[in-house]
Amino acid sequence: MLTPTYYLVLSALVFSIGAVGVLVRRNPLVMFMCVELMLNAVNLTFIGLAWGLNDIGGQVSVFFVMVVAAAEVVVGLAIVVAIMRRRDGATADDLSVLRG
Amino acid sequence: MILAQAQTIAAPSVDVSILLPMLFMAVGGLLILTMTSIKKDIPAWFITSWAVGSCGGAIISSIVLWNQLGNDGASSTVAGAVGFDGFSVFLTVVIASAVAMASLLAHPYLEREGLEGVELHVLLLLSGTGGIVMAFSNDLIVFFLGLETLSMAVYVLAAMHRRRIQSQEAGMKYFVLGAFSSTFLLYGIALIYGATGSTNLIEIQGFLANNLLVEDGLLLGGIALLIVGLAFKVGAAPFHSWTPDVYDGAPTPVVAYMASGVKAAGFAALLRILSSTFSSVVDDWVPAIEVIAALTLIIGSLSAIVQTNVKRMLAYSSISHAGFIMLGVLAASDRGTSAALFYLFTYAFLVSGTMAALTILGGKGDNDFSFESMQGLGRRKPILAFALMIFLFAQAGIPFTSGFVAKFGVIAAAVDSENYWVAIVAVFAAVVGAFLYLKVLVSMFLQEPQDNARDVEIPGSVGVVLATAVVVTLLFGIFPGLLDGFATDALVELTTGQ
Amino acid sequence: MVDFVYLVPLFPLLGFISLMLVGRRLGEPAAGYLATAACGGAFASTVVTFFGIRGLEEEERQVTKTLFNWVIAGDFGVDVAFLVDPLSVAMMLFVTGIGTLIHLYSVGYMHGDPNFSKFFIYLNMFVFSMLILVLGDNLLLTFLGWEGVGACSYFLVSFWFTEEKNAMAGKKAFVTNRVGDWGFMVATFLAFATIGSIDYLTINGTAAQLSTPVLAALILLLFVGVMGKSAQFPLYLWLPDAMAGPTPVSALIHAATMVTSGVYLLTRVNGLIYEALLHAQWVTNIIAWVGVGTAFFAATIAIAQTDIKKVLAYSTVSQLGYMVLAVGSGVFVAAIFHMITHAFFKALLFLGSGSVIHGMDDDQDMRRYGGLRKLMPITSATFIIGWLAIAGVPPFAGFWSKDEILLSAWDLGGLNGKLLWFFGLITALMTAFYMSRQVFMTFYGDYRFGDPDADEVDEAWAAYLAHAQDAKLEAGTAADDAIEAHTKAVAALETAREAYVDAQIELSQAADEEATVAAQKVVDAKSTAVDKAEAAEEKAQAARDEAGAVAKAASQADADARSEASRRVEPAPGEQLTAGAASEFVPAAVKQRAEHHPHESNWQMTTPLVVLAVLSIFGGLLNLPFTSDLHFLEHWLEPSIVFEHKFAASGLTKWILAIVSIVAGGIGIMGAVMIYLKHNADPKKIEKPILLDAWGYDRAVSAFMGGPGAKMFEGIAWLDANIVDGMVNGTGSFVRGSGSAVRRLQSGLVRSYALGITLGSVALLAWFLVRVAA
Amino acid sequence: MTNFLVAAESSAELSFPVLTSLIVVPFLGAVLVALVPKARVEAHRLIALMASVITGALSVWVLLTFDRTDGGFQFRSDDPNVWIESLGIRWDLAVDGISLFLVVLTGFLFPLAIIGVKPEHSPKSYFAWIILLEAGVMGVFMSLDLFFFFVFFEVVLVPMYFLIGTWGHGNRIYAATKFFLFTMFGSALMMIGILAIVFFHESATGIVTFDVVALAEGQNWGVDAGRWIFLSFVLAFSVKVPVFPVHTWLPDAHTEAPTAGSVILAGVMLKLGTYGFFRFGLYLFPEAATWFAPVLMILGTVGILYGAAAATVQKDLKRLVAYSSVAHLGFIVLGTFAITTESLTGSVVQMVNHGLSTGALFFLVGWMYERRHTRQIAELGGLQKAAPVFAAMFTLVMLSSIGLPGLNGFVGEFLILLGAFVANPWIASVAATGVIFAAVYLLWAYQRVFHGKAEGDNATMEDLRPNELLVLFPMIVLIIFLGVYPKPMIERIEPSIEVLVAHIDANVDGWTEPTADVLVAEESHDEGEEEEEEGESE
Repeated sequence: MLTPTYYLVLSALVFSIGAVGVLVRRNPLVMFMCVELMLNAVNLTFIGLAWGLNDIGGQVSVFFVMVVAAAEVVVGLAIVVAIMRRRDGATADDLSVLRG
Repeated sequence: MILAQAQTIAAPSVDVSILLPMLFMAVGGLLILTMTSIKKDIPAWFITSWAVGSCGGAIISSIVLWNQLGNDGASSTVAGAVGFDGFSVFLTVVIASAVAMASLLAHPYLEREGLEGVELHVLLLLSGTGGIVMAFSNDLIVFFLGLETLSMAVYVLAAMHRRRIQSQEAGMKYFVLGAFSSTFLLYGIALIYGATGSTNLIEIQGFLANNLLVEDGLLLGGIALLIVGLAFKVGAAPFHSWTPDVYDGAPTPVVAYMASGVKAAGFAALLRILSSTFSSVVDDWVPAIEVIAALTLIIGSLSAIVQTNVKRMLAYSSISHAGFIMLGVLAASDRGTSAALFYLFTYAFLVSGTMAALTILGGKGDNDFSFESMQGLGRRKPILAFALMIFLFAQAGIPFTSGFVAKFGVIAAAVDSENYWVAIVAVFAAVVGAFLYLKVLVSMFLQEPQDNARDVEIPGSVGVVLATAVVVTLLFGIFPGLLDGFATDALVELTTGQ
Repeated sequence: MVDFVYLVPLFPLLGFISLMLVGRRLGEPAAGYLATAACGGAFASTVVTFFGIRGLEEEERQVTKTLFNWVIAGDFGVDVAFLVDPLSVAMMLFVTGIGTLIHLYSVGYMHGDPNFSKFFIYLNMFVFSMLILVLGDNLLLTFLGWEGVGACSYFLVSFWFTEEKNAMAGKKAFVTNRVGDWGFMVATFLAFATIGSIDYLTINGTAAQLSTPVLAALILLLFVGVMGKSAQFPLYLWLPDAMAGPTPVSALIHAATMVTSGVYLLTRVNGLIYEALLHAQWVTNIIAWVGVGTAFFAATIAIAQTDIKKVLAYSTVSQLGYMVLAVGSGVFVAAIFHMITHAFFKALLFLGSGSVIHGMDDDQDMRRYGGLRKLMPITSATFIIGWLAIAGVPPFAGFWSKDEILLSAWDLGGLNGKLLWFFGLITALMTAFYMSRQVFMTFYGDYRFGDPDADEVDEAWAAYLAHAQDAKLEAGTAADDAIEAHTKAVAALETAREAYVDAQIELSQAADEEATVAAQKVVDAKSTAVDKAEAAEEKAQAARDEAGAVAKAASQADADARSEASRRVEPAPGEQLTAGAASEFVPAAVKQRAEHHPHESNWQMTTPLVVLAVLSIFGGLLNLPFTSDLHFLEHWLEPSIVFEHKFAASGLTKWILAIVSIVAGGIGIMGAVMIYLKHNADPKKIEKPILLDAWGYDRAVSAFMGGPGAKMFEGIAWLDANIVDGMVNGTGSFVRGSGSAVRRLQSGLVRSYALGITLGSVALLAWFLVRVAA
Repeated sequence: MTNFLVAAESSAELSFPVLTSLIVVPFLGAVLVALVPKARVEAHRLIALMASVITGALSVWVLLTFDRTDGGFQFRSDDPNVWIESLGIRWDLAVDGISLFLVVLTGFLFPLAIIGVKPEHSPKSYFAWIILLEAGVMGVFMSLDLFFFFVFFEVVLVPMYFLIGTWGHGNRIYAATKFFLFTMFGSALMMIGILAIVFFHESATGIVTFDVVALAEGQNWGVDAGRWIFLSFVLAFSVKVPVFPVHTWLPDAHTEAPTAGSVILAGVMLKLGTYGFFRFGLYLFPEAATWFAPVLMILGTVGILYGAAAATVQKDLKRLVAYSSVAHLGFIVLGTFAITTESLTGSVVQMVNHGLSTGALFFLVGWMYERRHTRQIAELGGLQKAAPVFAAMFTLVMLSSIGLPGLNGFVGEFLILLGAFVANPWIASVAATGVIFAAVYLLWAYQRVFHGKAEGDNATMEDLRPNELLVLFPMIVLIIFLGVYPKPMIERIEPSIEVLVAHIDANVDGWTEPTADVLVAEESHDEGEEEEEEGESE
């Protein structure tokens, strides 16, 4: 029988994969995608828990999260574009003028 | 159960008067954006005045609300999602003031840097709206929305200076890390939801008060992840690493807002969620916050002393300030909350004042923040130097400035709650911090000006910020009772009903 | 009339203040007379007070006069109050009396000094402090005077401060005394802590109730103070150096009054010492032995001194030792008796020496004196009286008092008493010897001030030999030059002759008349040249011979000088030192000295001498030993002294002891006569360098202070700058270093920041999971 | 919620808030100086002088109206103005016998410092800082509210920091920074200590108050906590005093400070620490203070000897005087923790006396530096010839510093050692050797500087000027007066000391004040003596 626990474990795994992705990838776009993955893992958690709790609130939350994720992508891409205009093919690691 | 709810679902009642401050900000921002897209040649002074006026509206409505609060007591609206209490109103004033001051600073800045346009002001207003939403939020999801509104505007603000690669790098870093940490925060919300069955703070508090959790793994994990997200927002160690880079790279007026407004909003959430809502599990989260506070204080102070760039140094010092405010959080008491509020209020003004001075001193290109450039300022620009001295004294916690009372208050709160060792770390961090500010003072007053020292002018709007900040800093430093009364009354009250 | 005691210190105080305000304007000599009058006023008031006390019943003769509360805190309270009793009055009498005389003397002595009035400011201040010391009814007020006189001594010793030596001596006096003052202060604390009061009447009254350790500690701590002030071994060091001050200062402060205040203090607390004599005799034995040891030790040193004042200084140390011996023997009357007579004759001797020094234009070296008896009749006559008094010749004052001390020592009984007596006796012998030596060297024999001393003779000889050698070398060079000149002249003659011969040949070969005439002219010219060359050669030869002779003579002279030098013999004892052949070469200073005109001093200086001489003759009358009725001093002091001392020795013993001491004095004088008057022996056999060097003790202490002592202080300063402060600066560096370390974590790479966030999250989760488990 | 206007109203009920005005007058003076344009050079000095003279006059008025029979706090408002309500912080000023003379000393020294020395440059900010400093110092001595005490204790660092840093010599920035950070470091923990006792008090009584009287009477903290908290106070005060081994800021600060700075630093600022030991050490923590007393007595004694030893080998005259302060302050610490009426009284007396004599010494050394541009002892010599009045003044002040009886320095030192001897004879005996060392280093320095032959510029050094004599004259008068007749001072101090000792006695179990044994002369002995006398006279 499926319990919320399975969903929780799955979403935790997905979340971790996303997190590792952010840490290991240098391409900003891929990093954004990983963040999206993490957000979706959270969505999965919400749904799983809402299901377990038999409560609609969690499921509603997911919609808010999806909107936020969309907005985030817009902002992120805008910044990437602004940077790409000034230097070509920048990876996350190239941005290290500011340090120390 | 779901069905039952669905059947009886009703539009929640909305008390618009309570939402007035955030409406002033949001609508003000959107209106001016619309206006400029219709009529291209709206003068810059009008835009700035509009932005400041919107903030003024928010502040005035807050004052009205405060009096209303005195008569009617705290309440909540929008189905309990928005909490109306002294706490939220007080922070609204802080955030709105921060936005207003940042706007005033931005006015000459944009002109000098050739970045004319309405965007910065609009984004500031929207970000401020998000902050106010956070302050008012009585629901984790509402809080999350406020946070994202606030953050996304700030990501863009940080990258606002088109001709400075540092600015874009700052925006990029802030965005990546901000989005990353938001996921943790959200995950935490989800877990708390799972543990308590609600995202509403009133219900969560009620749930925790009425139930003894046998299995509290979900709740504690949720709190842990929530702390990650919030600690990131306020720039607490070890989640602080974005702060120096972003403060360094972002346009100086924006830094003023980040250090005052964003920080205030972040602490609003910490105080409301941790100190109030989760006060029943203090034994679990207080040690964690203690360690975070101590680390923040230590890392902030230590890194700051080896900086050669004043702006970057102040970024680190703002980390250490976050550590101090944390003391108010971890006290998890009314005294702690009001001390933290006092701190946030006075800090908003003095950091804006400091950044106002840096806005002027940075020169065209927003680049020149070396200690050498400050040399002999006391002789070259005595008034500016005097104002900056007051702010630095306040940051150092010298008596008869607001900064001292603020530090005293949070440390008192920590001692009151018997968190002695963090308090000890804090006072030593204050000593190390004092050294930082002395370093700047030495440059300004005790060293001769360099030959090629730039001549600087104080634009009117910056002058207004400087003067306001000096007055606030000294007034509440010498007569702290004036503000203290408000801060003591501005407590979190998680109440249902109108 | 006892109330007149208030006037006693008031006079010098007023003198001090008015001189301070207008002294410079008064100038010389008015300022001096004003000061003298102030001191005289004090003396007159003292006399009135004396009669006042005398008028009282004996048991009422201890009167406390309170001026005001001084220091009152908690249980502690002391007043500025005077204890007027026979002891303090006796002391006051001779302090003000001798003080007045010395003030008068100083008017003459300080004549012409640019800081004339300042000198009298200090002098009056000294008298005031000394009177406070004497009058104080408690340890603290005495301490006020005690330190006050120390400060005045400091000012006066370094009065001529531009000389480094004088400044050093002043400082040494003050600092050494401070060591003693430590003892005084701690004794005061101890008295308060154990008795609850520090006034003398209470201390003496409760002495019997004190436990022995406290009693011993109290006495010995006070005695440490006494060692400083009364110049006892090992703290006597400052006194000989203090002679750097003007001579009246030496007479007043460093002979008659201040240095005796230690003995006075011990007499003031005689109740304590009496208890110690009864129950802890080891304590008084320590005092007695330090006293006699100092007396003996200083006497040995005095024998070899050449400075007239140094002799007197060591003599003072030695005599103070006697007084301390008397105290240690419990015979306070003897101590006070000797204190008074000593004040008379030692002040006289110092003032006399001052007169001599004045007459000798500030030369203090006795070896250059001699025969002054004829040139300074009053000075020498009075000085001789002083000498007889100190040498213990009856019936002069010193004999009686010294004899009483020796008797007291003997009277202690046992081996201890006899040893003390024996050392005292030997000291008396040495005293007679060195004082006679001084008198003979100064006033007898021939005038020596124009003669070179041994060093100067050596110098003269060295100069003489150098001169002869120079002359020889110079003459040799001249002779060589003459020989060379002659050789050249011979060669020139030769050349001239050859030229003449050539010219004649030329003439003989002349072809025609014209040529002949020309050749003839050449021949004539050459002939003249030959004549000239011949004359030159002759001259050169004569010069050569002459130079040769001179060189020979010079060489001879040098050889003679050397042989003279090698034949130089040490002059026989007493024989005049001369440079003999080298007399032309004695240093110019000697010739300058020879032009001195030693002269008698003016009346301001001689009057005190005469008065003191009279007192030195008749001072013994104060306490003649023959019958109890003649013990005037003893009876007078009875109310102040807790118990009456009765000599255990029989009358016969007393007579024998007296005769023995007369004999000892006689031997001492005779020895000096043999050596210094008759020149029957070489004084060098007695004046050993080690004695001149004061057994090297002073030097050793200085070496320690300048060496390891200074090193230690420097070590502490080093410690402070490097270790203690190093820790402070180290903390700073540590903080900065950690800052740099933390800073390195801020790599600028966004992914490393993300890693930080992740690690932080993991740590937080871990903590909360621990809480879950808990 | 209170506000400022309300506060002003309630203070109007008082006849005249003289203590408040002691702080406000110099503060307003500083503001006024800051407002006067830079060009009006003389005006700054005049305003500063006026403000400090008025303050001095007010302090003398306090002295004259002080009730000498009352050992409690005087001039205290019954209803102090509330400053921060949530923390119960009140503007609560008072003086008692312990603080009275420190207040007067402050009021006395500042005008002299302003008359005595002119700044080398930037007179405006100089005078503003210097009288601001006066306001701060006054605040420390009079605050009964721990918060305000701490506030003033900290705030005085700022003016002094600028005085040293801007008008100092040589290594001034290092010295100023070291002074600032060291002192701040020291007092950091005290802040926690203050808060801790306040909240201990709150949890016992439910009242949040920083009122030192209420806290001290309550003693609402455990023995262990009290000891720890006491240590935090001790650290703060030890740095300020300074007590060995946290004294190393002092030689640097003193040496580099401008003359007026040194005078005030030595004269009054070091007393902030020793005063703190009294009011916030002994009074607030009687149990802990008695428990730690032996350690602090030893530290005081070490300070005496160590300071003296270090002073002896200094080559810089000013540094030498600075180290002598370490030694002198060691006496005060010793006296404070001997905890006898005598030693405590002596300590207060010594605080004032040290302020006078070391203040005067720093004046003289400063003027010497002004004339000769060197403080190196080796470069000075024979100055007495050219400047006899200077030398005479120096001598007198030096003798006072050495502790010559009859001058002020002796009274305090004597009472301290006397009281300490009753408490612990061994420590006191060792400490008493300090009087030897004081003579060694000061006389040696004097000899090298003033005695001997004058060469070069030393032969032509200018003697004291009239304004300098004007400054020295009152100091000299006090030096002599307090040495000869200290009673007026002691009788005002002592009642408060007795109250303090009684307070300690009441609050520490098993502690009684060490007192001297009192013996009474036996009559029998005297009778015996009389009999003997009678026997003789017959």
